[in-house]
Amino acid sequence: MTLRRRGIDWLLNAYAGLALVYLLVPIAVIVVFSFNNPIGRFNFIWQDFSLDAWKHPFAVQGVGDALKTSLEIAALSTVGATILGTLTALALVRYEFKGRAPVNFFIFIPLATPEVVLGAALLSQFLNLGTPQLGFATILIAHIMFNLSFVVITVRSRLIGFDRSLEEAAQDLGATPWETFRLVTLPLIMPGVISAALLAFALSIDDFVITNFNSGSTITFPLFIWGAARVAIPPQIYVIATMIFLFTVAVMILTVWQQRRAEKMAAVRPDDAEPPLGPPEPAFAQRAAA
Amino acid sequence: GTDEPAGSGQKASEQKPIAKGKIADSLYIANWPLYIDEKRQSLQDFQKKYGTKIKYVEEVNDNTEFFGKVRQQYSQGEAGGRDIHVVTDWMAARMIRLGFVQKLDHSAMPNVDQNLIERLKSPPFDPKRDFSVPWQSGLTGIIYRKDKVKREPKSVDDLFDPAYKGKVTMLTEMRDTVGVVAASMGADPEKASVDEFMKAIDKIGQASDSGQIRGFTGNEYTKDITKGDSWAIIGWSGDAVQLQADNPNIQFVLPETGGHLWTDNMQVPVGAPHAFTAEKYMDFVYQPEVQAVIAAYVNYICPVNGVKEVLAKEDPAIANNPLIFPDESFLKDTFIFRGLKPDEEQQLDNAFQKVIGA
Amino acid sequence: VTDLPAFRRPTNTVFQSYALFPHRSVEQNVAFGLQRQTVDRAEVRRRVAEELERVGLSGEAKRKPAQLSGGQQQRVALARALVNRPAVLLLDEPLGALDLKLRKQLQVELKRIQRDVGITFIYVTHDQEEALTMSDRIAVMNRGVVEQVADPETVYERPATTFVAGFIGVSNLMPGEVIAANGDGAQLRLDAGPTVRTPQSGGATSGERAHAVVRPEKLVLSPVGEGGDAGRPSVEGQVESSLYLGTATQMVVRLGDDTRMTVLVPNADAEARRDLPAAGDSARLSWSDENIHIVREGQAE
Amino acid sequence: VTDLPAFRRPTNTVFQSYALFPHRSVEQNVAFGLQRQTVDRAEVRRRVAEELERVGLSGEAKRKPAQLSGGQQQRVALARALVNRPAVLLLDEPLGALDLKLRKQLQVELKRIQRDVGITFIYVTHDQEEALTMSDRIAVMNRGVVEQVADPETVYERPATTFVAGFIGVSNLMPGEVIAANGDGAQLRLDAGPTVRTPQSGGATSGERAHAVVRPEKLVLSPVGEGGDAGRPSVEGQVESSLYLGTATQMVVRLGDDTRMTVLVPNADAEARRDLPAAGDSARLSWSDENIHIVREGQAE
Amino acid sequence: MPARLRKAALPYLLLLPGLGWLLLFFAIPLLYMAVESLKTGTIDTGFRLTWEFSNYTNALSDYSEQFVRSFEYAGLATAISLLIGYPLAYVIAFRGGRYRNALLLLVIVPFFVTYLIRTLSWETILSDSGIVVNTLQTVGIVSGDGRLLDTTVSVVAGITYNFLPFMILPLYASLERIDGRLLEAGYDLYGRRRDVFLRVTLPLSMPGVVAGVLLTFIPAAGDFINAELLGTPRQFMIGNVIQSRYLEVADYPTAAALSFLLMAFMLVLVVIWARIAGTEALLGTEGERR
Ligand SMILES: Nc1ncnc2c1ncn2[C@@H]1O[C@H](COP(=O)(O)OP(=O)(O)OP(=O)(O)O)[C@@H](O)[C@H]1O
Ligand SMILES: Nc1ncnc2c1ncn2[C@@H]1O[C@H](COP(=O)(O)OP(=O)(O)OP(=O)(O)O)[C@@H](O)[C@H]1O
Ligand SMILES: [Mg+2]
Ligand SMILES: [Mg+2]
Repeated sequence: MTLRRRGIDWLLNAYAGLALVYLLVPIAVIVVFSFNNPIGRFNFIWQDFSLDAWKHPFAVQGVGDALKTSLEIAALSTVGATILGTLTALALVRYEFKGRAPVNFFIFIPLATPEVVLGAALLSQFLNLGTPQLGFATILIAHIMFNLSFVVITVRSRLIGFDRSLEEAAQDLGATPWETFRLVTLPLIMPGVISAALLAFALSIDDFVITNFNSGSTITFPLFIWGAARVAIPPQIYVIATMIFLFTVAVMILTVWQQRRAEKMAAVRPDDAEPPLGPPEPAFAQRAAA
Repeated sequence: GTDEPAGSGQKASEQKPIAKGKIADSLYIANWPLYIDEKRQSLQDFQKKYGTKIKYVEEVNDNTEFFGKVRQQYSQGEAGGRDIHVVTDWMAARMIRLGFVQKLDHSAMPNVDQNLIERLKSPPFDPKRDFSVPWQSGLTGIIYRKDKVKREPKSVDDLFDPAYKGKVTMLTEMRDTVGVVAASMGADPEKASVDEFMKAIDKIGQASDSGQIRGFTGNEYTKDITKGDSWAIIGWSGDAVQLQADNPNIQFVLPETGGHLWTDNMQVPVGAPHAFTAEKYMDFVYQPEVQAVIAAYVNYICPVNGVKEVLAKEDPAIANNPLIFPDESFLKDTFIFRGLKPDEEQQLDNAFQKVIGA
Repeated sequence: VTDLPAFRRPTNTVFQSYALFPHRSVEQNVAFGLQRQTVDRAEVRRRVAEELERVGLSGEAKRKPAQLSGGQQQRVALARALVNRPAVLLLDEPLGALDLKLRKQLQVELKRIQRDVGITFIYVTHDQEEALTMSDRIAVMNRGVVEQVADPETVYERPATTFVAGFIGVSNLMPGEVIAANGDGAQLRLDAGPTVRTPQSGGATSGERAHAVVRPEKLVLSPVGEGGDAGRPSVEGQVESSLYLGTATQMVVRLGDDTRMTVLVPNADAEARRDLPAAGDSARLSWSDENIHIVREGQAE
Repeated sequence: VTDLPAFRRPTNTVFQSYALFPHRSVEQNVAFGLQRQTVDRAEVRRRVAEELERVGLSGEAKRKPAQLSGGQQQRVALARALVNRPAVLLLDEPLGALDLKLRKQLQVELKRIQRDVGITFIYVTHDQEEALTMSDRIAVMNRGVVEQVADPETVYERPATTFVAGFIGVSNLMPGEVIAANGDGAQLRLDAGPTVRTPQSGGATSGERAHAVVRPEKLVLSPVGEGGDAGRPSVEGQVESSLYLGTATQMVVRLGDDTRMTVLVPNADAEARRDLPAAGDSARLSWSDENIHIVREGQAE
Repeated sequence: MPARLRKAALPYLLLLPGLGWLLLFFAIPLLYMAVESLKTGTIDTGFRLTWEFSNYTNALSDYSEQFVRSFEYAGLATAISLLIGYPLAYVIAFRGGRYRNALLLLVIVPFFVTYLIRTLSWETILSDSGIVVNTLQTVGIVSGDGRLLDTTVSVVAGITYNFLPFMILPLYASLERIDGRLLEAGYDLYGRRRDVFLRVTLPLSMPGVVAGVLLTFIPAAGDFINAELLGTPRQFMIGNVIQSRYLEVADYPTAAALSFLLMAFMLVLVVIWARIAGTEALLGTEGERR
């Protein structure tokens, strides 16, 4: 009996292990090939180990600018989307008002809309208006647009578990509504807001489809890769990818750590704790339930 | 200092050539990826000489894709800041037809008149090269892996050999693929009828459905052939030359029935802020010693006379490569795809797009 | 007051759930109120320290609420409210969330602190014993309506309504009809049989229905037959159950008209307990006039 | 038993937190156990209905737990366990989460049901009164060690250890030294002064330190001076505080050696209360021999 | 009084920026696209609005194949993700112990490598001469001249890989919330592990499943990158058609019509799914609220 159980446990763990491997192999490949020393242009057959690519990651013309553009857009769109989204979430969770349900649904639609459609639609608008000229601005607009819903939903899930009596208490102690928000509400939903921001940043810096529609002559990192992929991906790109990867992992570990601390203190039920990049799970559950 | 942009939509004939002006301090060139030497020597030299900072953007991945991107602006007389774009013959033709590009002033481009090779002086779509100047030309033919195929493919028909099932790719550029296939079916793409092209498309379609053709590609075919995922394909001469350098097993052959000779042309879009400077740059790269650097890297057919001589000293291998400096005899096996009327183009495009599944 | 925004009112509240700010340390929690009213730094620090001293949490000043026990959290909530020296302090079931032993202990402490700071506490609770032991005056509310306001003893000994009688302590309500009522008392014919006299009329007028209330500990249980001292009013009934409470034994006696009466017999000495009637025996309940009280039907919610 | 997997054990548990399945209706919750033991459908339905009947939730059978009140949820948890007719039913603070009034009411119900089904209940609680009123036998645990197992009366009247004395009810522990001990009792010289005799020696040997325990309700309070009946042992002290509990008045008296003694004076009649000593007065506490009990130091945890 | 008024207006003020943004750059663009979808004309002559509703019927008939394929692949990928993701999420949630967050991090890791690059990395892994194919060939699962790249297998594998985290995270979130005492109770009531899993754990994790399926299926069905890089026209999905119609052939009306059709299908599916799974999800969440 117990023997059989141990057998099952073992199988389960092994299976899970394999699943993890499946998730990690491609990344290993990328890291490995960033050290490759390819003959000619093509970097998908292992030749031999070399640090050249690491020594001059930005040797490839244009990749530096592309990356810079991507980072700028990611940063700006993250800030924009996070602010707008948090405000929206506050309104949705905190207030009973006419048309809340429809708004909730409206917020959800972009999530159920394929990226191609989002990009295409936005392009048709820009084309018809002719302005603004496709480029940095239009990409930024697009990114804030598709990040908004994600932010709203992530923050909302956090707000829902929020203990209102804390705000009553603050007011009882003489805090004005604004003070209440600044000193009590905001600090407590911060982990949610941070999760949202991280999610937004990740989505933005990674987006190809929507950007491709609205980029005009501006080239972001993914667009650059797309172009290069038609010819040859130099190892430098794998190097940069690896660097981005390592950087984000570091950030993640930090946030996970600080969120753990936050969760410990937070008045919200601990089961509201979400992985920092946690998906808008509750919202979807709610929508699915509606 | 910017030049007066010509009004858009004007009939090409009535257009006035670009007025003389002074050299601007910036220039925006839209070109294909990896279509210039890695150091971008010509750009730096140009800057040294004229103090013009050149914004060189590799934003053209595909003629139609690029056209879709810029159409709206161009039709409103906006160039989106571009001073030069590089597109293939038929797209260049469309740009001219739509009045999206400015008439060039040859008096400002002595080197072009002097060094442009004969075969390219008067293409059907722009007989006097009033609206386009070749950047590079190329041949569409068969690229294959010596070590994989059982015998050297001579004609396009060999690509339909069941032995190569799933190891054949063709190009998403309709004129390249349909052209060579139609030629292999006895048509002459210089003047073939739409029906003859449609027949070719049908043949390709069947091969695609049967799985004989692995897929249709843009530049990315170079990957597959190098990896050995494909064995015998329709591809471009320039790539073949470069690939050969890395892997001697890769060979290019011009089909007996004829390969496609195409050209990517520089044009100055209407509304280009620095049209005159653009002309200056075009002229600049038509100096053999400037062109040599580019040719040595991209390995397509070099449209500039005198480069061969320049390279003969430094790099005889390239100088003697018929794929880069073909003699007339070599070029007789080639055809230039005929200009299509809009409705014909629409019909063939749609048919072809269906076949390649997009 | 009610139409002032919360943050302007001269009152403070200790919330049912404490509502401590989880992201602020104990002292930051306590300081919150003062910081809102432009009190200078040093002053704030002084008063916070003093308040923590009072509730005996000086040691935990730097901790976060989550690191405190329930009782400690409660004290922080108290300190946070007290430090503002409000005119009135409202405590909404402040001990509701704590377990019995801790509750008892904090009750004592709360009383001490209240005497200490001399602020009026309004203390909301469901626990009758808490109400009786903690307060100077009790207001018993039923569905948002105040049914009686008085000192604990009055509320207990002379409940104004049947609800109050039932809510505070166990009530023995004997229904009956008023046959005579005047300034110095009333006469009530119980459905259970005997007619009883009560010290006050409680505003009852003869003829109307009313209840007689006697507290369980005021009832004396004696075997039937031996008349007891005939002077005392009494009723007879049958013992239904007997429950050992430690300090006392609680017996339920069913009267003729099926009213259940609860009797609390102190476990003063053992043999006294031994010869208590067992379940099933019939017994006599007697009381002294002064301990019976009349409650009018109408008032019964 | 412990090394059987949970699902083989002949016991069932009512969890502190009920642990009802939120996604299953009340009846599905109750049916869960039976369905696991391949009982046929009709049978399951019958027994579930019967059990819900017993706990008075037939009406709510189709509801989801979240739609029930705390008390109802508790009853579902009970039914879910009972329906399996386990040899033993373990209840872990089953009423801990409920408020006072509801708790009292469910205590009665639990007793009824237990008698009704006749299954052994093992009832974990922190509430001493609950323990006393509910159980036939009480096991008092301290840090995982059983300190006394006995019927409620014994546990209360004759606690085995100071912990038990303190845990169940208020304890009056008077320290002293055993001067004589034998089969029929012991003599203890209290630090407070007098020497007292106790009915049992509780295994104490002369010379050792020990405590004398008297329950608050067993103490009789009388003004100093008038000797009271000299026969009874007594100590003197000063009244420290007086707390009105309704059914009784609780007074704390400090003895010479600073031991605090709690006295519970039943509020039998009003004037008796009136002439109780006030805080500050000195008073005499007396008791009858049989009500004093000796607890040895050693046993004090 | 003005204060009251302000209070009433507040939620709308909070909503204004976010909602405005979505209206401006999501809703209105859809209108433009709607108009676009009813035009006729060619890229040269330009397009005129002629209320050409046949655009839709044509688009549907011409590209039914790609539509079907899209939902086929997306469905497959979703199902596989569920099969891979559930056990993994389960193990992390119930066996993860101290390492939970670390393991979770590993799950999210792929997010940190640019979408395009990790897809290209699969191209390397699955190439005809790669290890995977060779081993499968020697084992005989793949015929000697057979291949994985440029086949349905590679495309579905790519889609599955790219969206797997979207499945795992919500699953984990809902599993991790399950109150351990409920399982205890299950065992106490004679439940075997199988019973407890099927009757308690699984139902309680439904919200996660619902959310996961949505989060995976929606982007999968709209994706075209995987088909583009890991497949050939014979694997092309509707996304490929839309983007090439838009960006390459510049056949805006058809592209717009296709976009709307896709979006419509998507919303219908989502709503249906919500109806099916809704109740379950609702109860699951209800449970946690206690
Ligand atoms: N003035 C009111 N208007 C509308 N609803 C009210 C009002 N007062 C109370 N309620 C409703 O009654 C419920 C209970 O209110 P409240 O918490 O004040 O009861 P309570 O007496 O404090 O209960 P407890 O004594 O258990 O704390 C609240 O959830 C609220 O929805
Ligand atoms: N056998 C054990 N081994 C390790 N830790 C234990 C053990 N028993 C209890 N604990 C720890 O002690 C804590 C309290 O355990 P438990 O809940 O059994 O106490 P309890 O007596 O039930 O408390 P309460 O009476 O308040 O319910 C648990 O959180 C657990 O961490
Ligand atoms: Mg309340
Ligand atoms: Mg416990």
